[in-house]
Amino acid sequence: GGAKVNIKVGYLPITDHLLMIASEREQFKSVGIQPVKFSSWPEISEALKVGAIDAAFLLTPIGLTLRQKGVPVKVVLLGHRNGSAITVKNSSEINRIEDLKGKTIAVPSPFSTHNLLLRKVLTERHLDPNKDLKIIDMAPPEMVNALATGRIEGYIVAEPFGAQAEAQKVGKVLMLSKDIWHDHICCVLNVRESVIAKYPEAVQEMVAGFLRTASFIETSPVLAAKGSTKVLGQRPEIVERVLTSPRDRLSFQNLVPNKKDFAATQDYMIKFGVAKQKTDLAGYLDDRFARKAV
Amino acid sequence: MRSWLENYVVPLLTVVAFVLIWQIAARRYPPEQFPAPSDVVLAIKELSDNGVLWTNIGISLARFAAAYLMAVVAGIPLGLFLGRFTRCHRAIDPLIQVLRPISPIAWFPLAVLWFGIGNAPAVFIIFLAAFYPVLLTTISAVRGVPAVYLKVSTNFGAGAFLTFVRVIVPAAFPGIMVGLHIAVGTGWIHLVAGEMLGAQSGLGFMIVDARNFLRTDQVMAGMLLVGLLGLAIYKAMKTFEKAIGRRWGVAA
Amino acid sequence: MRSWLENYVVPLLTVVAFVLIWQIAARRYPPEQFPAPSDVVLAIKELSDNGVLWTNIGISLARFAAAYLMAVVAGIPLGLFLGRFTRCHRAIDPLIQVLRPISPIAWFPLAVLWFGIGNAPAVFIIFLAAFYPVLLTTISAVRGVPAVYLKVSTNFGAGAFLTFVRVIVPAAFPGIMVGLHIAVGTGWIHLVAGEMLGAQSGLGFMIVDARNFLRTDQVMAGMLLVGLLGLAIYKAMKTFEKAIGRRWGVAA
Amino acid sequence: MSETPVSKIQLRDVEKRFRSARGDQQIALSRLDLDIKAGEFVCLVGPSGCGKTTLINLMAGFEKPTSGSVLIDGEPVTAPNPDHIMIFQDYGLYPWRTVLGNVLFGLQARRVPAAQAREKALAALEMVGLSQSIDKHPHELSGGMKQRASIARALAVEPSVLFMDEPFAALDAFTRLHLQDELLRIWTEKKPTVVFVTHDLDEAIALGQRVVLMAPQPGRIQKVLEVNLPHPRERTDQEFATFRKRLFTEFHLVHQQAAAVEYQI
Amino acid sequence: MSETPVSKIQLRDVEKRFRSARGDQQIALSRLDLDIKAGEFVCLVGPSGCGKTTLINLMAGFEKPTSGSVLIDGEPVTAPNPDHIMIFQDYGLYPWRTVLGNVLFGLQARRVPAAQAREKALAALEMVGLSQSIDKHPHELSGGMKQRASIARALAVEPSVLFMDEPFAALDAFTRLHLQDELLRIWTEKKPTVVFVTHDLDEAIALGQRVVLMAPQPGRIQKVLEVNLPHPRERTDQEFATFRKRLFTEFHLVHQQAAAVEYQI
Ligand SMILES: Nc1ncnc2c1ncn2[C@@H]1O[C@H](COP(=O)(O)OP(=O)(O)OP(=O)(O)O)[C@@H](O)[C@H]1O
Ligand SMILES: Nc1ncnc2c1ncn2[C@@H]1O[C@H](COP(=O)(O)OP(=O)(O)OP(=O)(O)O)[C@@H](O)[C@H]1O
Ligand SMILES: [Mg+2]
Ligand SMILES: [Mg+2]
Repeated sequence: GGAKVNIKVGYLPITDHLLMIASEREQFKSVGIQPVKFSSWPEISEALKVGAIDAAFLLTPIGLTLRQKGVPVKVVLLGHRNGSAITVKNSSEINRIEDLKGKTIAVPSPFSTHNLLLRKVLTERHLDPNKDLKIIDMAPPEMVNALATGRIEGYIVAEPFGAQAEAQKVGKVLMLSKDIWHDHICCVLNVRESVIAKYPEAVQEMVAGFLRTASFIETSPVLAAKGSTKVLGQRPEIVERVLTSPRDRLSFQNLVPNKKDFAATQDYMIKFGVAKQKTDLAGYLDDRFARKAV
Repeated sequence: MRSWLENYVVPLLTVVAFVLIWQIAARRYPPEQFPAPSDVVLAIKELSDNGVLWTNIGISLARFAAAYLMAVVAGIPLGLFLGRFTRCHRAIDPLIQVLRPISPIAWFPLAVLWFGIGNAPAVFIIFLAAFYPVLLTTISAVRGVPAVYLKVSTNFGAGAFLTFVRVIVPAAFPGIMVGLHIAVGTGWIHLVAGEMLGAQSGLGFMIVDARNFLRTDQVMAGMLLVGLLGLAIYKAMKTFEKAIGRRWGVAA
Repeated sequence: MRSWLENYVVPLLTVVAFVLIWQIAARRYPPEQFPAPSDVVLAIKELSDNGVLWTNIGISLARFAAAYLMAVVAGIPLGLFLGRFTRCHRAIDPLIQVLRPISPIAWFPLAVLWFGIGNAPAVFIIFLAAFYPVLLTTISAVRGVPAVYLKVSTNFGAGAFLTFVRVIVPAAFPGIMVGLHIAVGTGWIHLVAGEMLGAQSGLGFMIVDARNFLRTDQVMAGMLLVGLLGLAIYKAMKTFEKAIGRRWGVAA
Repeated sequence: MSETPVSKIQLRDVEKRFRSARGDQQIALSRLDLDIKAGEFVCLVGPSGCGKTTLINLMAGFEKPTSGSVLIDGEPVTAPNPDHIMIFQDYGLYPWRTVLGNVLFGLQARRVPAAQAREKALAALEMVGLSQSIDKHPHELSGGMKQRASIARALAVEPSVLFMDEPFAALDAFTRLHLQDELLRIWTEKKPTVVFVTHDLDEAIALGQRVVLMAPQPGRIQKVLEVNLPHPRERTDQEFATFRKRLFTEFHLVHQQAAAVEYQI
Repeated sequence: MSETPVSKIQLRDVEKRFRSARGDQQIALSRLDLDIKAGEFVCLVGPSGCGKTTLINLMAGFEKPTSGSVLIDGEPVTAPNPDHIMIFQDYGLYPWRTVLGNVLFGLQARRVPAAQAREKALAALEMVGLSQSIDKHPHELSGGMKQRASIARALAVEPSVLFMDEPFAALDAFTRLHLQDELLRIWTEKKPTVVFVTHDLDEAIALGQRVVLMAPQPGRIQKVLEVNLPHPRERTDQEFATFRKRLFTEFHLVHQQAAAVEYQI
């Protein structure tokens, strides 16, 4: 093999996509990972859809929808597990999920895992997500300010936006997503089928690298947080907090894609009206790279 | 007969040709990426059947109207004032000049901070976009009032108030109209941007939402509607402007 | 002496007053929400020390220049053509009219489809914003060429080519300059929007990035720089325009 | 105090300098004296740039002299005055008002009660022959009718002085003759003091009791010609031709001076 | 074929109608005959709207007659021709070219070689007395100098006919007199056929070998006056005054008709 295969991987600067630090620390032989930072889910999914990038960390429901619309992508790896939090305003008014009744809560997108998580926990606590409170879409960067100025009473979104609110003392974590749905999947690595078909070795090496980085993060969260500045740009203390308090707030274990997790996500999508039909998971999931690398 | 052909038939043919080319070009892409006109029409129908479309159009128009009105209500008096009192204008001109080139989009974070979510920040963004053209053309319209009008007014002993209300304002009016006209354009162009800001309705939200759902056909339907409505508003404005111009003897 | 006071000292005082008010107003908010001018200055210093700032400014200016140049290179010849051949203009006018009010932001999905990510779509968005003013003012400048210029040219037996190159183009030039000037404004305003599109650099990216990190101080630093640079470009353009005007005898 | 009959308008040693854009001073009018009697019709003529507009602006109060004094009715002129109305070449009509509205403007400015104002305005419009067009807007009028409207607006406030700065210069020769006759008729009837700037020699002789010939650089009075013919004057008369010849000859002189200046530019 | 000397310009039964915006036809010129000899200086005068511009445009080829024929040198006029140059009231100078560049334009259009063109242009500018200002742009010139430049541009291509549509109307009286004299000097030297539209009676008599008086509605020729005075004419002469009187009297008639029309509006 002569030249390296260059794979453009889209991501958002959120701690969920911490695996992207692999592009900095891993030494790849046959593949070059080019990180492409986006600032919103529609933009990153459009870019993957039209082939402007080769791979992307996407929220599971978005990936499923893309696939269902015939976009030739496959999941080769999970990005992480857990990692989100319901953050509410810093007052004694809201202490339990039940207190959310009548409040306005923001989610990043109807297609987000967070939307599903919120609705799941609400239904479990016998609140009607459509009637008992107002769920609105909002760009994550605006959420902290919106919370601080009292425009919303809470939000559920990927980190570091929960931790940011905590750090600024405008919000507190009401519930971590791991307590809503233990070890839930969230962002997954979608790769275009053409890339998989043409450069399986490159994909293999990339997945292996990501998995090595995953264990590194698990074993040395403080170092990982320090090394994340270039890719994520967040303050290392915030990233560290997300990784360590508590330890499984954001987890990078068990990242081989499996049908069970996706099927459960699909069930919630149908249940909460985000999808009308199911995507064929057999065609969508491609776990051979991850299993080989593990 | 001939002008009828040139004014209606040929433009119609061009539009038809454009749609055909689009339809053919769209074949090269899957409809999720680049929908054909037929897909877009179906998307409009779907949205319209949902009832979503009409609500959103109504809301967008209302927001636009509110923002535009505010821009007019704030811009014209301030412009009249600054146009009349050149020193005040010179004093605050640097501020205006620095704030103006800042994209309304760059104001997003502050818009959320000050106005929260929903209608207010969307209206603020559109307002910002419409405000400067109104302000600046009003200033220059006032400064462009022919000196002879003011001389006549002073000569006949009209006081400052009468001169302002009865001479400067009407004399600047055609110029102000041009500004109002430009402001329609810039304001409308920022509708989509404004409605991306946590708004839960409106054409801009509809486009954002369709993007979230990866419905490119609906995105383009939204774009088309934004274009058509913008054109309609623009034409209405132009007609109004012409009527004023005729009345004022400027266009006649 | 007095005009020196009015032209420099008073405006400076206004700016100082504005900064003071801002500083005081900012006390009511935590700096993460609404940073004070001092925070913004520190943010600029931080960005500049990183070296990030200068690279981003350079990239933004280069993108802007490229997009603007393309708008000029596409808009002027097309405008000259459509201005000269009224029938062609009337034929495609409806298309222009519908496409124009569509926000460059609404073009995002198609921009990604056609141009991918990085420089090209950003340039495309800025191009779109700058293109219409150039096109439309060129058309109207050509149509506004005084009939007497053309009569003289025909009278002396000048052919179509000579008339076009030596009469219509220079006669339309001052009008076109106005369009170029407007296009600087609208193009620059869409810089931020354009650079939100998967671009990995530039002032727009810097603002978006800072937003993601909740660095409101950097966001405002970016806004301020966008404003100041926009003002600088605008002034440069104005100077150029005035020089042309003097040369042409229009402003003299 | 003095026993001699005081002039309506009195200019003594009037000088007017302008500072040009480049900063150097330019003498637009240099130490000029002129007396105009009440009810007199005086024409100012002279080549372009000789200071006619500057002079009439000084009298009307739109400009202040750099030195010297400008008195009307013995009072120094400090500002424009509704008793001294200026009529401009480009009419100065308000395009958003009808003819009647334009004429009413001057009366409204003086707070004349509405009914009375209307009466006065209609009378003035009658006088200039515009009764048929009171509801038209200026852009619906020919140039001649516009200038009539502007004259009516002035007449309505019954000024004692009318200043006219090349009022007919933009009109074609036919309309111009017509309006000259109208103006004379009105002047004979109302006897205001009229100061009339023109560069048309025939117009000056047809109208003025005195023709003040000015010369440029610096702006000054070259010659004052008394035209003691009764009004209305027959433009093709022998006597008219005599005055014409005298003025032409004078003018030729001034003209050559002016032309010499033009070529220096 | 015919033995009679053929006129330079021949109008036969010329009619020109315009369709107004409201769609009704308007007769701008009605069945008009006129013959102009080679080298003749003819002035057209008449009230506004009598069709002077329409008539000169027909001869210059800018308009086509609705019926009838317009011949120059026996050929029907179908388009503007560089041998017949029109001079406009607003000069039609190109502001982006210097005076010399403007004069060169006509020669460039005819593909005259550069060196020769420059020579001709300089000669033409010399003739109108603009040799000092060849590198100035039009906005640096006075009105009179602009019109001189435009005349030089015409002269440079040595046309056999000069059409002039109120060329001096925008100039002040002094400059106007000066340019009239210049034009006569050039005409005497070059002897082009000149058709000169004016509404200044004195100008017409000072210049024209014949004065064609037109009347409006429909546009037609009312009277043709032969002014058989030698050039240059002394404007204050007795003989001049005689022609002046005749023309004024005729005009008064036409003028009154025109005025009657104005009031009908
Ligand atoms: N506001 C001004 N600032 C500087 N110079 C001025 C100003 N107004 C007039 N001048 C100069 O004063 C001189 C007299 O000008 P003025 O307008 O009075 O001449 P005029 O006789 O009315 O000429 P015209 O016949 O062209 O109207 C000119 O040289 C002119 O350039
Ligand atoms: N292009 C046109 N379309 C319609 N009507 C026209 C057009 N050109 C001229 N006319 C009409 O033809 C008549 C003669 O016009 P023309 O311009 O020849 O008059 P003129 O004698 O040159 O007047 P002036 O002294 O005002 O220049 C007028 O009634 C005018 O309204
Ligand atoms: Mg003057
Ligand atoms: Mg004419």
